[in-house]
Amino acid sequence: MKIFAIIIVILTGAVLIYSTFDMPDWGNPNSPASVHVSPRYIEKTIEETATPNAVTSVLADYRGFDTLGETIVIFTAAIVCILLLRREDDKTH
Amino acid sequence: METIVSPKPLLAVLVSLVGALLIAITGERLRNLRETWTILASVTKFGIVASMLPEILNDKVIEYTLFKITSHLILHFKVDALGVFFATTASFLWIITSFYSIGYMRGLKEHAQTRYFAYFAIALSATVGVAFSANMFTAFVFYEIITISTFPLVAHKETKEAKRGARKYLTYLLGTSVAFQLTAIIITYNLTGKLDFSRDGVFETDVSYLTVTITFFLYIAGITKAAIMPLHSWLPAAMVAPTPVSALLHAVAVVKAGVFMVIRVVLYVFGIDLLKSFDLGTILATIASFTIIAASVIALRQDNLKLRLAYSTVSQLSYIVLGVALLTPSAVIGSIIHIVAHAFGKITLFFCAGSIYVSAHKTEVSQLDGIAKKMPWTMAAFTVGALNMIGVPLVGGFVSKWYLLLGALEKGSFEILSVLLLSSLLNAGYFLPIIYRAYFKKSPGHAYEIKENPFMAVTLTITALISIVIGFYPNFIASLAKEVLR
Amino acid sequence: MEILIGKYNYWIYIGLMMIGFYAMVAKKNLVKKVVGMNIFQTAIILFFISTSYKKNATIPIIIKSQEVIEPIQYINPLPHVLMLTAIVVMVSTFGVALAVIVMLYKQYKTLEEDEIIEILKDKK
Amino acid sequence: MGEHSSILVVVISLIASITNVFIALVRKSLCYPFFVFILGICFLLSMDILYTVINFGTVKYKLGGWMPPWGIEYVVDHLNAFVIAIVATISFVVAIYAKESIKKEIAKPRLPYFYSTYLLLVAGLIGIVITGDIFNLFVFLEIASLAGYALIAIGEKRSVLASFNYIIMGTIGACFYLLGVGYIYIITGSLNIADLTRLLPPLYESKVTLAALAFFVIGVAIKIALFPLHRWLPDSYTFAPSAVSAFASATVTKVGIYVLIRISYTLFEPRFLTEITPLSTILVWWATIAIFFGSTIALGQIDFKRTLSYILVAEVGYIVLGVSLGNKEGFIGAVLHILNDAVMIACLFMIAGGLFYRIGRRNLTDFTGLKKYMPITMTAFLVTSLSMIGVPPTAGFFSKWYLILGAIRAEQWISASALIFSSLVNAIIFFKLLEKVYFSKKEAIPKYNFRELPLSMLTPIVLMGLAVLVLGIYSGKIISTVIEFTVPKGF
Amino acid sequence: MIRRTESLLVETVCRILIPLIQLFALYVIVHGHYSPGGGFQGGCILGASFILMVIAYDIRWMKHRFSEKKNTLMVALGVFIYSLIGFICIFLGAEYLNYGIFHRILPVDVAKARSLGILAVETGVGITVMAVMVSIFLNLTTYGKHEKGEV
Repeated sequence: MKIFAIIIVILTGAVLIYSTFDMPDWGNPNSPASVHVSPRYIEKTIEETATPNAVTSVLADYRGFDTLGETIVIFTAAIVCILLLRREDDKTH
Repeated sequence: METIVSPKPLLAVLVSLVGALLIAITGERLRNLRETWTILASVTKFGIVASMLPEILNDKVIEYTLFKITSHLILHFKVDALGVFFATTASFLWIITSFYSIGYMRGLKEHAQTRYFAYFAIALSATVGVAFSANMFTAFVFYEIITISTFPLVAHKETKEAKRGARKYLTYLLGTSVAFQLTAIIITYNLTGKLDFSRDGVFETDVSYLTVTITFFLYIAGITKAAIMPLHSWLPAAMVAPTPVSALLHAVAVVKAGVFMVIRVVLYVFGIDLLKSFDLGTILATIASFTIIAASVIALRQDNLKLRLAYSTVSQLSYIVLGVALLTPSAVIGSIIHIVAHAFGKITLFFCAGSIYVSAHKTEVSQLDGIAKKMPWTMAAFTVGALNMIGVPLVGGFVSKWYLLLGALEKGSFEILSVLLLSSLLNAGYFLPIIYRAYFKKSPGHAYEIKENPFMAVTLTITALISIVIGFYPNFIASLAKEVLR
Repeated sequence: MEILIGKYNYWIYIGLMMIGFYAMVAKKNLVKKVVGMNIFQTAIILFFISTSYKKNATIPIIIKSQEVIEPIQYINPLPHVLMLTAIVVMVSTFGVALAVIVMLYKQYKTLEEDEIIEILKDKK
Repeated sequence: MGEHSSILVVVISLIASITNVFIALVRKSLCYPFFVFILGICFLLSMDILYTVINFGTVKYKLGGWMPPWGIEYVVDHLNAFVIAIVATISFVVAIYAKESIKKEIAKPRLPYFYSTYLLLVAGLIGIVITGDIFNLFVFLEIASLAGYALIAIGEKRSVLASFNYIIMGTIGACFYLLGVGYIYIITGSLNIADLTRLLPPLYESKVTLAALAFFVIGVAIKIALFPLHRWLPDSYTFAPSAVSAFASATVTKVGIYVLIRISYTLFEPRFLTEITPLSTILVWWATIAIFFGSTIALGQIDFKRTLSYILVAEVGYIVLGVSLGNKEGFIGAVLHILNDAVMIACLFMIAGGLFYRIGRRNLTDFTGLKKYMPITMTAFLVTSLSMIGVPPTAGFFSKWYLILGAIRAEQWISASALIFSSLVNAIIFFKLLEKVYFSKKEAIPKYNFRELPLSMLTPIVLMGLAVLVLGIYSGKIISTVIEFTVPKGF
Repeated sequence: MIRRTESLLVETVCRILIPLIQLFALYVIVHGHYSPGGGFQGGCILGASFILMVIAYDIRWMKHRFSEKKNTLMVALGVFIYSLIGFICIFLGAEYLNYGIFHRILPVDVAKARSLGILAVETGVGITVMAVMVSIFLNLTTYGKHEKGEV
């Protein structure tokens, strides 16, 4: 089992390292991620959402639905914990 | 060759389905009413089928498209000479068999009679469906329905060996049809883009030898209902079923549906020319002749009457396959006639076996000493049937054998000729002893009184008479058979 | 060599991820598995965050006063947003996993996977 | 509401699961009617979406009014609409079924939370299918997964361990998916699928793209339990509450396969899978192995639900095979099979649940002589089993027909034989059962109450049984109206 | 496991700390527009303050200030606010979660409307996160019976 795990892990690591060679360097301001979508958030956040904190404006407005989703996720977690663990008076389980 | 569009074929299929429904609803309490439904359905069915004969005889084709499921998978009926030929036989014999089985079931006070009659009706409607289907898909659908609807009939007794037999039956029929036949159909569609039966095959001439051979033998292996060796052993196993079932289904409907499909495949999917050019007929013929001989030899050694009949069925079916495999006109005609001739002969024999079982509770050949005095009608009919099988002149079997021999001569193959003759001898070898025992051995005294069941005596006499009639007036059937090749 | 330097963030996250992944697959103790799960997810978060960095840029809170805003000056906010979500997801998964572990402990009175399997074998 | 229905179908079930908690605080008895009512609305909305897509083509919805790729966008084409319809329908039907069966399996005070979680699962699945943004997909994937873990964990005793394994496996899968998203993001800077379709082709040679694809496929393969990664599935679906296993088994894997299709044929172009990477070939073989093993293992089981689970593993193999064959027939077969398999598996699991509801066991031997006690259920069972075997004219035949046809077109003879092999295995399994049901008598045991199921459990089963027949007859129509348009270009 | 510590020092310190923590949490939530922070961060801190209550005193003490029913209510309430705002946008005739439309009903321009929308949403998130933290903590530490937790 252990050896099997090690093999899997090494395989994954190999893929990761292999793929890393084509990645942009760290902090490279011209990496695709920095030039394609994100500049708009920085440039327009004040005039479009009157919110200097770009993270907040993206979080709650540009990608607001993601945030709704993640709130739902944590809501799910709570519901699940209640569903699985909470025992007020029921003696079953 | 003009085509008439009319829902008659659909009706012919539906009528017995409706019958089955009514039977199921009526149930055990009103058994007379239930039996009435069976009779009614069978008669109506025969009426509808027969009413199509005239059109077919003066060279028309009846078509009806039931449902277009996808662009190429279409439930489509098409009645041509071959189809109506088979359908008439089956539906006519159903009438007789229904009377017979009423006698049988009541005589033995069998359980679950409602289920029995209902599934019987379904099986028949599927058989006619096979006869009338216009493309591989429709044929396949009904082929599967036959398999599944006869399963309860084979397992009817619900005893252990009944279940074992039924399981074997299902494994062979369903397994091969899904594994081989379906594959073959799909390959055919993949190569040709169509599934319809057409007079001279659907394949282009430029297909490779290998593909055609593989497909052809996938078909042959897939149509296990034809009981070609080595895939025959479901048929003896199915003999655990009540005798009427063995009589109609395993001598006429099911197995004939199998050989019918073989004929369809040979004549209407591949076409004579293609098979001739690739000389696949000979291989099939060899297999068939092997089956004929081997099955007869096995039959010699069976003591159980029904098993002996079953093996004889196996060999007789291969006559039909052989006839088609020869690919010469009169051979094909011979095999088509043999469908009818064998049907009447074999059903008579099974009826006799059943009637002996009901009245005298005897199943083994060795117990039949002197039974003829007790059951004169039955044994007379049995004799006729046996002669039919052997192919003695003036009985139906002779006509078909005659044409088969002609075909063999046309082909100019001495081997086939000898096979036919040898097998006739073998048939004589395993039928005549029974008759001899029945008539000339003196019977051990019986504690109980043996008397024939009137229902059965009448029916089996009728079938015996008909097979004699065929022997006397072969022209009608021969002309119908010639229609097929026209 | 400059590959090692220039991409060192990737090497770190790969290392972390391998550790977590190994713990998830190989460890027999359920809690250790879950902790491995956390390390695994943390590695991914580290990866995302590190991609958002731009040399000598500041956090994406725009100074109102400046009239022309240069994207070069501010780091990329999107990965931060995504990772806020991912963190919450991670926390929730952690919570659910712990809840299940608690149930397991109530049933089997142990947290060692193989012991639990033993108990199940005995039941059969 | 028309132009909003694509968002409403997701949000309504979310809101409902929240409102359910409020209602639970007021009156617990109101929760169930509300729950079913909401799922009914979701069903109608999904039908509306399907109708809109069929008549007016692809529907786009900009959330928050932001242009993609800056905002999140919903894109509904024929494929989503089809899968959404399936998920919504199955969830609705199973919800009706759940009323009685769940009462026996879960303590009463937990019921409201069960309904909430169920709604969350539905919302998550639909959210996965409907979104056009790969990160948003991940978020909803997690919603669905968490709900799924919980619903499985409240089953029988063994289910908790199963659920834990599911959590570990599922999280690995989700993390791999997220990693794939990260890789795609770091080389393109975008998360919107339509945008990525435009951006990716120049990057096909990049190592990062390959790695991303690999992570996507592995992650999804875990979620859909493709053979060697199927370990979590059988235990989970065997010990989960009957309603849950009916719903989850029918939809979760299918949605996973939808994601696979999206990634391989929308995010990337077909040529990327066939020419640049050998992925489609790999998947074909992988799926073939899955079919062989799934069917073989299914033969050896004694627990009916476990048998079904392994059959499900094989069926997943079918669909993946059809998807990756790379020709029109195979793809049509796969998409058609998504529908048929969902219906059949749901029906069978509901029947298993019915058996469990009546006699507290569900081994294959417990089927003995049931035709006397549960005639209607067993008729539905008969129809569904025939469909599983692939007997025409039931639904199962037609998808199998297209799949085999596709395999032969692609000259993958081994895959074709695998398909046939597994339908033979199904034949063996189900005819054994049918023989038990119809041809052997049960010595009546007084302490069990063999009776026909209550109406609220019977109706869904019968509905599904009918659906198997109707879908079979109309599969041609379904193909020509919907599935034809889901076939990716380049086929 | 959560028994009252009975330690005067701890209790007094917590008495003083908890209000400050909660105040800071609210600050983090509302000031998310202008500085690092927002719903999650604030919510976590707020939740932490309640958890501190439980640790310093015990569950009964905490529950009597913040009952479980309220807590469950709040778990749902936060998400409800969030999604409700989305619905209001639909009713006002815009897409889901398009806060810009609020300028119709509020005396502000689109950008400010969006800013306000963000604030409302963040509040909702904060409430939910806080309640969820507490609920998960209680259920996990006490095996679901919210009292002196024995297995």
